[in-house]
Amino acid sequence: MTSGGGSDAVNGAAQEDFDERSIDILVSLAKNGEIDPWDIDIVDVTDRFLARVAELEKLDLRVSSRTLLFASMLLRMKSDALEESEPEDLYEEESVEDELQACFPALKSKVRRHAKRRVTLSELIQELKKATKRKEKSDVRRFMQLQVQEFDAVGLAHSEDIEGQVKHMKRELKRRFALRDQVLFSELIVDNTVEAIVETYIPLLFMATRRQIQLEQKELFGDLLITCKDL
Amino acid sequence: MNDRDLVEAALFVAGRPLTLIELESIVSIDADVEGIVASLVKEYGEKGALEIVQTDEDMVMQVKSEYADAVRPIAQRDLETPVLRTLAVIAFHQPVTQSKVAEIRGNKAYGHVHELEARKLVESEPHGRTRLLRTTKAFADYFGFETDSLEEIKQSIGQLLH
Amino acid sequence: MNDRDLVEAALFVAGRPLTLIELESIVSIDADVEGIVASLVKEYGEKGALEIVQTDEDMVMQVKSEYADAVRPIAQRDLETPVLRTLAVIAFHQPVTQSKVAEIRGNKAYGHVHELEARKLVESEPHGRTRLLRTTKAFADYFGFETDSLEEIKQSIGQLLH
Repeated sequence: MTSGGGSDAVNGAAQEDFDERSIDILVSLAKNGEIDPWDIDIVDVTDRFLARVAELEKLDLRVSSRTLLFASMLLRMKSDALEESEPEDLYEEESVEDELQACFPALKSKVRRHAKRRVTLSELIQELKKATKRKEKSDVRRFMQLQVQEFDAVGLAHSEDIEGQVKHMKRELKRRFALRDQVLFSELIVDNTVEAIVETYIPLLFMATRRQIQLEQKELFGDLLITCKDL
Repeated sequence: MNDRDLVEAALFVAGRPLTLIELESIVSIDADVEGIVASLVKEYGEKGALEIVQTDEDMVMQVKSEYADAVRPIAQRDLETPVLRTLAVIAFHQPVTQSKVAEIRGNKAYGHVHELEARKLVESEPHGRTRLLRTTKAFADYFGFETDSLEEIKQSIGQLLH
Repeated sequence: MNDRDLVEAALFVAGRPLTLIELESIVSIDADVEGIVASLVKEYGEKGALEIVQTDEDMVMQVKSEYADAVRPIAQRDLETPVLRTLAVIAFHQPVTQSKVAEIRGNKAYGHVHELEARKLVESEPHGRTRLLRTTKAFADYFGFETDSLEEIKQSIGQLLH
Protein backbone atom coordinates (compact mmCIF):
# COMPACT_ATOMS: atom_id res chain seq x y z
CA MET A 1 0.00 0.00 0.00
CA THR A 2 1.17 3.47 -0.81
CA SER A 3 -0.34 6.61 0.52
CA GLY A 4 -1.48 9.49 -1.61
CA GLY A 5 -0.80 9.34 -5.44
CA GLY A 6 -1.13 6.23 -7.69
CA SER A 7 -4.79 6.45 -8.72
CA ASP A 8 -6.25 3.73 -10.91
CA ALA A 9 -9.76 4.34 -9.65
CA VAL A 10 -11.82 2.85 -12.43
CA ASN A 11 -15.49 2.31 -11.55
CA GLY A 12 -15.36 -1.25 -10.17
CA ALA A 13 -12.19 -0.65 -8.24
CA ALA A 14 -13.35 2.69 -6.83
CA GLN A 15 -14.88 1.29 -3.65
CA GLU A 16 -11.85 -0.84 -2.91
CA ASP A 17 -9.55 2.02 -3.66
CA PHE A 18 -11.43 4.24 -1.25
CA ASP A 19 -11.31 1.70 1.52
CA GLU A 20 -7.67 1.14 0.86
CA ARG A 21 -6.83 4.82 0.86
CA SER A 22 -8.75 5.60 4.02
CA ILE A 23 -7.19 2.67 5.80
CA ASP A 24 -3.89 3.66 4.27
CA ILE A 25 -4.09 7.02 5.96
CA LEU A 26 -4.77 5.35 9.28
CA VAL A 27 -1.95 2.83 8.77
CA SER A 28 0.52 5.57 7.94
CA LEU A 29 -0.58 7.48 11.03
CA ALA A 30 0.11 4.33 13.05
CA LYS A 31 3.46 3.73 11.30
CA ASN A 32 4.61 7.23 12.09
CA GLY A 33 3.70 6.60 15.69
CA GLU A 34 0.99 9.26 15.55
CA ILE A 35 -1.64 6.81 16.80
CA ASP A 36 -1.34 3.58 18.74
CA PRO A 37 -3.38 0.92 16.86
CA TRP A 38 -3.93 -0.98 20.09
CA ASP A 39 -5.28 1.99 21.92
CA ILE A 40 -7.29 4.07 19.49
CA ASP A 41 -8.46 7.40 20.81
CA ILE A 42 -11.26 8.19 18.40
CA VAL A 43 -11.16 11.92 19.10
CA ASP A 44 -7.46 12.12 18.42
CA VAL A 45 -7.62 9.82 15.38
CA THR A 46 -10.40 11.91 13.87
CA ASP A 47 -8.44 15.12 14.28
CA ARG A 48 -5.31 13.59 12.79
CA PHE A 49 -7.24 11.91 10.00
CA LEU A 50 -8.86 15.21 9.02
CA ALA A 51 -5.52 16.97 9.13
CA ARG A 52 -4.06 14.31 6.83
CA VAL A 53 -7.02 14.49 4.47
CA ALA A 54 -6.41 18.20 4.20
CA GLU A 55 -2.79 17.51 3.22
CA LEU A 56 -3.67 15.10 0.46
CA GLU A 57 -4.86 17.63 -2.03
CA LYS A 58 -4.01 15.69 -5.13
CA LEU A 59 -6.44 12.87 -4.43
CA ASP A 60 -8.70 11.70 -7.19
CA LEU A 61 -12.01 13.48 -6.69
CA ARG A 62 -14.26 10.42 -6.41
CA VAL A 63 -12.01 8.77 -3.88
CA SER A 64 -11.71 12.01 -2.02
CA SER A 65 -15.47 12.37 -1.66
CA ARG A 66 -15.67 8.90 -0.13
CA THR A 67 -12.78 9.72 2.12
CA LEU A 68 -14.63 12.79 3.31
CA LEU A 69 -17.67 10.71 4.07
CA PHE A 70 -15.39 8.39 5.96
CA ALA A 71 -14.10 11.42 7.82
CA SER A 72 -17.63 12.52 8.63
CA MET A 73 -18.32 9.06 10.06
CA LEU A 74 -15.21 9.44 12.19
CA LEU A 75 -16.46 12.84 13.28
CA ARG A 76 -19.75 11.31 14.29
CA MET A 77 -17.89 8.68 16.31
CA LYS A 78 -15.84 11.47 17.82
CA SER A 79 -18.93 13.34 18.94
CA ASP A 80 -20.33 10.12 20.38
CA ALA A 81 -17.07 9.53 22.21
CA LEU A 82 -17.18 13.03 23.60
CA GLU A 83 -20.79 12.71 24.54
CA GLU A 84 -20.52 9.59 26.58
CA SER A 85 -17.61 7.90 28.16
CA GLU A 86 -17.91 4.27 29.16
CA PRO A 87 -17.85 3.68 32.91
CA GLU A 88 -14.89 1.33 32.66
CA ASP A 89 -12.81 4.33 31.63
CA LEU A 90 -13.04 5.52 35.18
CA TYR A 91 -10.92 2.76 36.53
CA GLU A 92 -8.10 2.73 34.04
CA GLU A 93 -4.59 2.81 35.37
CA GLU A 94 -3.01 6.21 35.42
CA SER A 95 0.45 7.09 34.27
CA VAL A 96 2.82 7.41 37.19
CA GLU A 97 4.36 10.65 36.09
CA ASP A 98 1.18 12.55 36.77
CA GLU A 99 2.38 15.59 38.59
CA LEU A 100 -0.76 15.78 40.67
CA GLN A 101 -0.35 12.30 42.07
CA ALA A 102 1.63 13.51 45.00
CA CYS A 103 -0.58 16.47 45.78
CA PHE A 104 -4.03 15.02 46.15
CA PRO A 105 -3.63 12.89 49.27
CA ALA A 106 -3.18 16.20 51.04
CA LEU A 107 -6.84 16.95 50.28
CA LYS A 108 -8.63 14.63 52.63
CA SER A 109 -12.29 13.96 52.28
CA LYS A 110 -14.66 13.41 55.17
CA VAL A 111 -15.08 9.76 56.03
CA ARG A 112 -18.56 8.52 55.16
CA ARG A 113 -20.08 5.12 54.79
CA HIS A 114 -20.09 3.77 51.25
CA ALA A 115 -21.76 0.41 51.60
CA LYS A 116 -23.96 -0.79 48.79
CA ARG A 117 -26.96 -3.00 49.16
CA ARG A 118 -28.03 -5.92 47.06
CA VAL A 119 -30.60 -5.56 44.32
CA THR A 120 -33.92 -7.29 44.92
CA LEU A 121 -35.63 -9.70 42.55
CA SER A 122 -38.50 -7.29 42.06
CA GLU A 123 -36.04 -4.58 40.98
CA LEU A 124 -34.59 -7.03 38.45
CA ILE A 125 -38.07 -7.62 37.07
CA GLN A 126 -38.75 -3.87 36.90
CA GLU A 127 -35.63 -3.40 34.80
CA LEU A 128 -36.66 -6.25 32.50
CA LYS A 129 -39.98 -4.49 31.93
CA LYS A 130 -38.18 -1.26 31.07
CA ALA A 131 -35.73 -3.06 28.76
CA THR A 132 -38.65 -4.65 26.89
CA LYS A 133 -40.40 -1.31 26.47
CA ARG A 134 -37.26 0.37 25.19
CA LYS A 135 -36.68 -2.43 22.73
CA GLU A 136 -40.17 -1.99 21.31
CA LYS A 137 -39.58 1.73 20.89
CA SER A 138 -36.22 1.24 19.21
CA ASP A 139 -37.71 -1.34 16.83
CA VAL A 140 -40.23 1.24 15.68
CA ARG A 141 -37.44 3.77 15.23
CA ARG A 142 -35.36 1.29 13.24
CA PHE A 143 -38.30 0.54 10.95
CA MET A 144 -38.70 4.25 10.25
CA GLN A 145 -34.99 4.61 9.59
CA LEU A 146 -35.13 1.79 7.06
CA GLN A 147 -37.53 3.85 4.99
CA VAL A 148 -35.04 6.69 4.94
CA GLN A 149 -32.08 4.48 4.19
CA GLU A 150 -33.51 3.48 0.85
CA PHE A 151 -31.99 6.72 -0.25
CA ASP A 152 -28.28 6.08 -0.69
CA ALA A 153 -26.32 9.15 0.35
CA VAL A 154 -23.00 7.56 -0.52
CA GLY A 155 -24.17 6.68 -4.02
CA LEU A 156 -25.26 10.23 -4.56
CA ALA A 157 -21.94 11.68 -3.50
CA HIS A 158 -20.24 9.24 -5.77
CA SER A 159 -22.10 9.81 -8.94
CA GLU A 160 -22.93 13.51 -8.96
CA ASP A 161 -20.80 16.26 -10.30
CA ILE A 162 -19.24 17.30 -7.00
CA GLU A 163 -17.06 20.07 -8.43
CA GLY A 164 -20.11 21.56 -10.08
CA GLN A 165 -21.93 21.53 -6.75
CA VAL A 166 -18.92 23.09 -5.02
CA LYS A 167 -18.83 25.89 -7.59
CA HIS A 168 -22.52 26.52 -7.18
CA MET A 169 -22.20 26.58 -3.40
CA LYS A 170 -19.22 28.92 -3.62
CA ARG A 171 -21.29 31.42 -5.60
CA GLU A 172 -24.17 31.14 -3.18
CA LEU A 173 -21.95 31.65 -0.15
CA LYS A 174 -20.01 34.57 -1.67
CA ARG A 175 -23.28 36.34 -2.22
CA ARG A 176 -24.24 35.88 1.42
CA PHE A 177 -20.79 36.56 2.85
CA ALA A 178 -20.80 39.90 1.04
CA LEU A 179 -23.38 41.04 3.57
CA ARG A 180 -22.23 39.27 6.76
CA ASP A 181 -19.55 37.04 8.25
CA GLN A 182 -21.52 33.91 9.06
CA VAL A 183 -24.21 31.84 7.41
CA LEU A 184 -26.36 29.09 8.86
CA PHE A 185 -26.58 25.69 7.17
CA SER A 186 -30.36 25.78 7.49
CA GLU A 187 -30.53 28.94 5.35
CA LEU A 188 -28.95 27.09 2.44
CA ILE A 189 -31.45 24.28 2.36
CA VAL A 190 -34.00 24.94 -0.35
CA ASP A 191 -36.00 21.79 0.09
CA ASN A 192 -36.31 19.92 3.38
CA THR A 193 -35.65 16.43 1.99
CA VAL A 194 -32.79 14.10 2.88
CA GLU A 195 -31.47 14.38 -0.69
CA ALA A 196 -31.43 18.17 -0.61
CA ILE A 197 -29.74 18.24 2.79
CA VAL A 198 -26.99 15.86 1.67
CA GLU A 199 -26.53 17.77 -1.60
CA THR A 200 -26.02 20.94 0.40
CA TYR A 201 -23.78 19.30 3.01
CA ILE A 202 -21.29 17.51 0.74
CA PRO A 203 -19.97 20.57 -1.13
CA LEU A 204 -19.62 22.31 2.24
CA LEU A 205 -17.49 19.39 3.49
CA PHE A 206 -15.25 19.78 0.45
CA MET A 207 -14.90 23.49 0.99
CA ALA A 208 -14.16 23.00 4.68
CA THR A 209 -11.42 20.49 3.87
CA ARG A 210 -9.91 22.98 1.45
CA ARG A 211 -10.04 25.53 4.25
CA GLN A 212 -12.21 27.86 2.21
CA ILE A 213 -14.83 27.88 4.95
CA GLN A 214 -15.08 26.77 8.54
CA LEU A 215 -17.92 24.57 9.79
CA GLU A 216 -18.95 24.75 13.41
CA GLN A 217 -21.69 22.99 15.33
CA LYS A 218 -22.28 24.59 18.71
CA GLU A 219 -24.39 21.78 19.99
CA LEU A 220 -25.03 18.19 19.01
CA PHE A 221 -27.70 18.01 16.28
CA GLY A 222 -27.76 21.81 16.26
CA ASP A 223 -27.47 24.02 13.19
CA LEU A 224 -24.11 24.33 11.41
CA LEU A 225 -22.44 27.71 11.46
CA ILE A 226 -20.47 28.51 8.31
CA THR A 227 -17.69 31.07 8.51
CA CYS A 228 -15.81 32.43 5.50
CA LYS A 229 -12.08 31.70 5.56
CA ASP A 230 -10.65 31.94 2.05
CA LEU A 231 -13.21 32.04 -0.68
CA MET B 1 -9.70 9.58 70.92
CA ASN B 2 -10.88 6.60 72.89
CA ASP B 3 -11.01 2.97 71.83
CA ARG B 4 -14.79 2.67 72.08
CA ASP B 5 -15.19 5.50 69.58
CA LEU B 6 -12.54 4.08 67.25
CA VAL B 7 -14.37 0.75 67.11
CA GLU B 8 -17.66 2.54 66.48
CA ALA B 9 -16.15 4.67 63.70
CA ALA B 10 -14.55 1.60 62.10
CA LEU B 11 -17.78 -0.43 62.12
CA PHE B 12 -19.62 2.55 60.65
CA VAL B 13 -17.28 3.27 57.73
CA ALA B 14 -16.55 -0.35 56.84
CA GLY B 15 -20.05 -1.08 55.56
CA ARG B 16 -19.19 -4.78 55.90
CA PRO B 17 -18.39 -7.19 58.73
CA LEU B 18 -15.02 -6.60 60.37
CA THR B 19 -12.91 -9.23 62.12
CA LEU B 20 -11.40 -8.80 65.58
CA ILE B 21 -7.98 -8.60 63.93
CA GLU B 22 -9.08 -5.69 61.76
CA LEU B 23 -10.50 -3.84 64.74
CA GLU B 24 -7.40 -4.52 66.81
CA SER B 25 -5.29 -2.95 64.08
CA ILE B 26 -6.77 0.47 64.72
CA VAL B 27 -7.24 0.65 68.49
CA SER B 28 -4.56 1.12 71.16
CA ILE B 29 -2.42 -1.91 71.86
CA ASP B 30 -3.92 -2.82 75.25
CA ALA B 31 -7.57 -2.25 74.30
CA ASP B 32 -10.14 -4.94 75.16
CA VAL B 33 -11.82 -5.02 71.74
CA GLU B 34 -14.13 -7.90 72.62
CA GLY B 35 -15.34 -6.06 75.71
CA ILE B 36 -15.88 -2.87 73.72
CA VAL B 37 -17.84 -4.68 71.00
CA ALA B 38 -20.01 -6.44 73.60
CA SER B 39 -20.91 -3.14 75.23
CA LEU B 40 -21.59 -1.50 71.83
CA VAL B 41 -23.89 -4.40 70.90
CA LYS B 42 -25.86 -3.77 74.08
CA GLU B 43 -25.89 0.01 73.75
CA TYR B 44 -27.09 -0.01 70.12
CA GLY B 45 -29.64 -2.74 70.85
CA GLU B 46 -31.36 -0.59 73.47
CA LYS B 47 -32.24 2.34 71.27
CA GLY B 48 -32.21 3.73 67.75
CA ALA B 49 -32.46 2.25 64.26
CA LEU B 50 -29.00 0.73 64.11
CA GLU B 51 -27.61 -2.47 65.57
CA ILE B 52 -24.25 -4.15 65.92
CA VAL B 53 -24.41 -7.86 65.27
CA GLN B 54 -21.61 -10.15 66.36
CA THR B 55 -20.89 -13.68 65.15
CA ASP B 56 -18.00 -15.95 66.07
CA GLU B 57 -15.81 -14.45 63.42
CA ASP B 58 -16.85 -10.91 62.86
CA MET B 59 -19.14 -8.00 63.68
CA VAL B 60 -21.13 -5.59 61.60
CA MET B 61 -23.11 -2.37 62.05
CA GLN B 62 -26.40 -2.41 60.20
CA VAL B 63 -29.97 -1.13 60.16
CA LYS B 64 -32.35 -3.05 62.42
CA SER B 65 -34.45 -5.33 60.26
CA GLU B 66 -37.71 -3.51 61.00
CA TYR B 67 -36.33 -0.39 59.27
CA ALA B 68 -34.64 -2.14 56.34
CA ASP B 69 -37.57 -2.08 53.92
CA ALA B 70 -38.41 1.54 54.61
CA VAL B 71 -34.94 2.86 53.81
CA ARG B 72 -34.06 0.46 50.97
CA PRO B 73 -34.86 2.99 48.22
CA ILE B 74 -32.29 5.37 49.71
CA ALA B 75 -29.42 2.89 49.89
CA GLN B 76 -27.13 2.65 46.89
CA ARG B 77 -27.42 -0.56 44.88
CA ASP B 78 -24.37 -2.67 44.13
CA LEU B 79 -25.34 -2.99 40.46
CA GLU B 80 -25.90 0.15 38.42
CA THR B 81 -29.24 0.38 36.66
CA PRO B 82 -27.98 -0.09 33.06
CA VAL B 83 -25.97 -3.16 34.10
CA LEU B 84 -28.93 -4.54 36.04
CA ARG B 85 -31.14 -4.08 32.99
CA THR B 86 -28.71 -6.04 30.83
CA LEU B 87 -28.62 -8.77 33.47
CA ALA B 88 -32.42 -8.93 33.44
CA VAL B 89 -32.42 -9.37 29.66
CA ILE B 90 -29.83 -12.16 29.88
CA ALA B 91 -31.74 -13.95 32.67
CA PHE B 92 -34.98 -13.80 30.72
CA HIS B 93 -33.63 -14.88 27.32
CA GLN B 94 -30.89 -17.26 28.39
CA PRO B 95 -29.05 -19.06 26.97
CA VAL B 96 -28.64 -16.05 24.72
CA THR B 97 -25.88 -14.82 22.43
CA GLN B 98 -23.95 -11.71 23.35
CA SER B 99 -24.85 -10.22 19.96
CA LYS B 100 -28.57 -10.70 20.65
CA VAL B 101 -28.14 -8.96 24.02
CA ALA B 102 -26.28 -6.10 22.28
CA GLU B 103 -29.12 -5.85 19.78
CA ILE B 104 -31.64 -5.41 22.59
CA ARG B 105 -29.50 -3.29 24.90
CA GLY B 106 -27.14 -1.47 22.55
CA ASN B 107 -23.37 -1.64 22.33
CA LYS B 108 -22.91 -0.69 25.95
CA ALA B 109 -24.06 -4.22 26.74
CA TYR B 110 -20.55 -5.54 26.00
CA GLY B 111 -19.18 -3.56 28.91
CA HIS B 112 -22.07 -4.69 31.09
CA VAL B 113 -21.47 -8.37 30.25
CA HIS B 114 -17.83 -7.85 31.12
CA GLU B 115 -18.82 -6.49 34.53
CA LEU B 116 -21.41 -9.22 35.11
CA GLU B 117 -18.84 -11.90 34.28
CA ALA B 118 -16.35 -10.29 36.66
CA ARG B 119 -19.09 -10.34 39.32
CA LYS B 120 -19.64 -14.02 38.42
CA LEU B 121 -23.37 -13.43 37.93
CA VAL B 122 -23.10 -14.40 34.26
CA GLU B 123 -20.91 -16.92 32.45
CA SER B 124 -20.21 -17.37 28.77
CA GLU B 125 -18.83 -19.83 26.25
CA PRO B 126 -17.72 -19.30 22.64
CA HIS B 127 -20.55 -19.66 20.15
CA GLY B 128 -19.52 -19.09 16.55
CA ARG B 129 -18.27 -15.55 16.30
CA THR B 130 -20.08 -14.39 19.42
CA ARG B 131 -20.53 -15.83 22.93
CA LEU B 132 -23.43 -17.64 24.54
CA LEU B 133 -24.44 -16.19 27.91
CA ARG B 134 -26.23 -17.68 30.89
CA THR B 135 -26.67 -16.85 34.55
CA THR B 136 -24.63 -18.64 37.22
CA LYS B 137 -25.31 -20.34 40.52
CA ALA B 138 -24.12 -17.11 42.18
CA PHE B 139 -26.91 -15.31 40.29
CA ALA B 140 -29.50 -17.78 41.65
CA ASP B 141 -28.13 -17.27 45.17
CA TYR B 142 -28.06 -13.49 44.84
CA PHE B 143 -31.72 -13.24 43.82
CA GLY B 144 -32.89 -16.04 46.09
CA PHE B 145 -33.94 -18.55 43.43
CA GLU B 146 -34.23 -21.97 44.98
CA THR B 147 -32.81 -23.57 41.87
CA ASP B 148 -30.10 -22.70 39.39
CA SER B 149 -31.85 -24.45 36.51
CA LEU B 150 -32.04 -21.97 33.63
CA GLU B 151 -35.48 -23.17 32.61
CA GLU B 152 -36.96 -22.73 36.07
CA ILE B 153 -35.36 -19.31 36.50
CA LYS B 154 -36.75 -18.18 33.14
CA GLN B 155 -40.17 -19.49 34.09
CA SER B 156 -40.17 -17.69 37.43
CA ILE B 157 -39.11 -14.45 35.76
CA GLY B 158 -41.76 -14.90 33.09
CA GLN B 159 -44.43 -15.33 35.76
CA LEU B 160 -43.27 -12.29 37.69
CA LEU B 161 -43.20 -10.26 34.49
CA HIS B 162 -46.92 -10.71 33.88
CA MET C 1 -41.16 2.27 63.82
CA ASN C 2 -40.78 5.87 64.79
CA ASP C 3 -39.79 8.82 62.64
CA ARG C 4 -36.60 9.60 64.56
CA ASP C 5 -35.34 6.08 63.88
CA LEU C 6 -36.37 6.21 60.23
CA VAL C 7 -34.35 9.37 59.72
CA GLU C 8 -31.37 7.81 61.52
CA ALA C 9 -31.62 4.63 59.40
CA ALA C 10 -31.90 6.65 56.20
CA LEU C 11 -28.83 8.78 56.97
CA PHE C 12 -26.92 5.61 57.84
CA VAL C 13 -27.69 3.66 54.67
CA ALA C 14 -27.39 6.62 52.30
CA GLY C 15 -23.69 7.30 52.87
CA ARG C 16 -24.22 10.67 51.19
CA PRO C 17 -26.02 13.89 52.04
CA LEU C 18 -29.81 13.59 51.93
CA THR C 19 -32.19 16.44 51.24
CA LEU C 20 -35.21 17.22 53.39
CA ILE C 21 -37.40 16.02 50.52
CA GLU C 22 -35.68 12.63 50.46
CA LEU C 23 -36.11 12.25 54.20
CA GLU C 24 -39.72 13.36 54.05
CA SER C 25 -40.40 10.64 51.50
CA ILE C 26 -39.79 7.90 54.05
CA VAL C 27 -41.20 9.27 57.31
CA SER C 28 -44.84 9.59 58.28
CA ILE C 29 -46.73 12.41 56.66
CA ASP C 30 -46.97 14.67 59.70
CA ALA C 31 -43.40 14.19 60.90
CA ASP C 32 -41.31 17.25 61.76
CA VAL C 33 -38.21 16.20 59.87
CA GLU C 34 -36.32 19.42 60.56
CA GLY C 35 -36.93 19.06 64.26
CA ILE C 36 -35.85 15.42 64.21
CA VAL C 37 -32.66 16.24 62.33
CA ALA C 38 -31.85 19.08 64.72
CA SER C 39 -32.19 16.79 67.71
CA LEU C 40 -30.13 14.04 66.03
CA VAL C 41 -27.39 16.57 65.26
CA LYS C 42 -27.29 17.45 68.95
CA GLU C 43 -27.50 13.87 70.19
CA TYR C 44 -24.70 12.61 67.92
CA GLY C 45 -22.58 15.66 68.67
CA GLU C 46 -22.60 14.95 72.40
CA LYS C 47 -21.09 11.48 72.30
CA GLY C 48 -19.52 8.82 70.10
CA ALA C 49 -17.45 8.86 66.94
CA LEU C 50 -20.18 9.81 64.49
CA GLU C 51 -21.74 13.13 63.66
CA ILE C 52 -24.68 14.39 61.67
CA VAL C 53 -23.89 17.58 59.83
CA GLN C 54 -26.59 19.79 58.44
CA THR C 55 -26.18 22.45 55.77
CA ASP C 56 -28.83 24.66 54.19
CA GLU C 57 -29.85 22.01 51.75
CA ASP C 58 -28.99 18.64 53.13
CA MET C 59 -27.70 16.54 56.00
CA VAL C 60 -25.18 13.74 56.21
CA MET C 61 -23.93 11.18 58.74
CA GLN C 62 -20.15 10.88 58.88
CA VAL C 63 -17.20 10.13 61.14
CA LYS C 64 -16.12 13.02 63.38
CA SER C 65 -12.97 14.50 61.91
CA GLU C 66 -10.76 13.50 64.84
CA TYR C 67 -11.40 9.82 64.03
CA ALA C 68 -11.28 10.16 60.25
CA ASP C 69 -7.61 9.40 59.69
CA ALA C 70 -7.61 6.43 62.04
CA VAL C 71 -10.42 4.62 60.20
CA ARG C 72 -9.71 5.82 56.66
CA PRO C 73 -7.83 2.59 55.81
CA ILE C 74 -10.96 0.60 56.68
CA ALA C 75 -13.38 2.78 54.74
CA GLN C 76 -14.34 1.67 51.27
CA ARG C 77 -12.75 3.82 48.62
CA ASP C 78 -15.17 6.49 47.58
CA LEU C 79 -13.84 8.19 44.48
CA GLU C 80 -11.32 6.27 42.42
CA THR C 81 -7.88 7.84 42.14
CA PRO C 82 -8.23 8.87 38.46
CA VAL C 83 -11.49 10.66 39.26
CA LEU C 84 -9.92 12.34 42.29
CA ARG C 85 -7.10 13.53 40.11
CA THR C 86 -9.49 15.06 37.61
CA LEU C 87 -11.27 16.73 40.50
CA ALA C 88 -7.94 18.13 41.72
CA VAL C 89 -7.26 19.57 38.26
CA ILE C 90 -10.69 21.21 38.19
CA ALA C 91 -10.32 22.57 41.71
CA PHE C 92 -6.89 23.99 40.95
CA HIS C 93 -7.70 25.57 37.58
CA GLN C 94 -11.31 26.58 38.13
CA PRO C 95 -13.31 28.05 36.59
CA VAL C 96 -12.00 25.85 33.79
CA THR C 97 -13.47 24.56 30.53
CA GLN C 98 -14.22 20.89 30.16
CA SER C 99 -12.05 20.80 27.04
CA LYS C 100 -9.09 22.20 28.97
CA VAL C 101 -9.57 19.51 31.63
CA ALA C 102 -9.70 16.86 28.89
CA GLU C 103 -6.52 18.29 27.43
CA ILE C 104 -4.74 17.88 30.77
CA ARG C 105 -6.33 14.62 31.83
CA GLY C 106 -7.19 12.89 28.54
CA ASN C 107 -10.59 11.90 27.24
CA LYS C 108 -11.35 9.86 30.31
CA ALA C 109 -11.99 13.20 31.97
CA TYR C 110 -15.43 13.44 30.33
CA GLY C 111 -16.55 10.35 32.25
CA HIS C 112 -14.95 11.67 35.41
CA VAL C 113 -16.74 15.03 35.11
CA HIS C 114 -19.99 13.14 34.61
CA GLU C 115 -19.41 11.24 37.84
CA LEU C 116 -18.31 14.36 39.73
CA GLU C 117 -21.41 16.22 38.58
CA ALA C 118 -23.61 13.30 39.64
CA ARG C 119 -21.91 13.47 43.03
CA LYS C 120 -22.55 17.22 43.05
CA LEU C 121 -18.87 17.93 43.72
CA VAL C 122 -18.58 19.81 40.44
CA GLU C 123 -21.06 21.96 38.56
CA SER C 124 -20.98 23.25 35.02
CA GLU C 125 -22.55 25.78 32.72
CA PRO C 126 -22.51 26.02 28.92
CA HIS C 127 -19.52 27.94 27.59
CA GLY C 128 -19.36 28.15 23.80
CA ARG C 129 -19.09 24.63 22.54
CA THR C 130 -17.76 23.24 25.79
CA ARG C 131 -18.72 23.66 29.45
CA LEU C 132 -17.21 25.72 32.22
CA LEU C 133 -16.56 23.74 35.39
CA ARG C 134 -16.21 24.75 39.01
CA THR C 135 -16.38 23.03 42.38
CA THR C 136 -19.50 23.24 44.52
CA LYS C 137 -20.32 23.96 48.10
CA ALA C 138 -20.58 20.19 48.60
CA PHE C 139 -16.96 19.92 47.41
CA ALA C 140 -15.80 22.46 49.98
CA ASP C 141 -17.80 20.64 52.60
CA TYR C 142 -16.55 17.16 51.66
CA PHE C 143 -12.90 18.17 51.63
CA GLY C 144 -13.15 20.28 54.74
CA PHE C 145 -12.46 23.69 53.20
CA GLU C 146 -13.75 26.38 55.49
CA THR C 147 -14.88 28.46 52.53
CA ASP C 148 -16.47 27.73 49.20
CA SER C 149 -14.82 30.72 47.53
CA LEU C 150 -13.13 29.42 44.38
CA GLU C 151 -10.18 31.75 44.85
CA GLU C 152 -9.48 30.61 48.39
CA ILE C 153 -9.84 26.95 47.43
CA LYS C 154 -7.42 27.43 44.54
CA GLN C 155 -4.95 29.12 46.85
CA SER C 156 -5.14 26.33 49.42
CA ILE C 157 -4.59 23.72 46.73
CA GLY C 158 -1.71 25.74 45.31
CA GLN C 159 -0.09 25.73 48.73
CA LEU C 160 -0.53 21.96 49.02
CA LEU C 161 1.04 21.53 45.59
CA HIS C 162 4.28 23.20 46.53
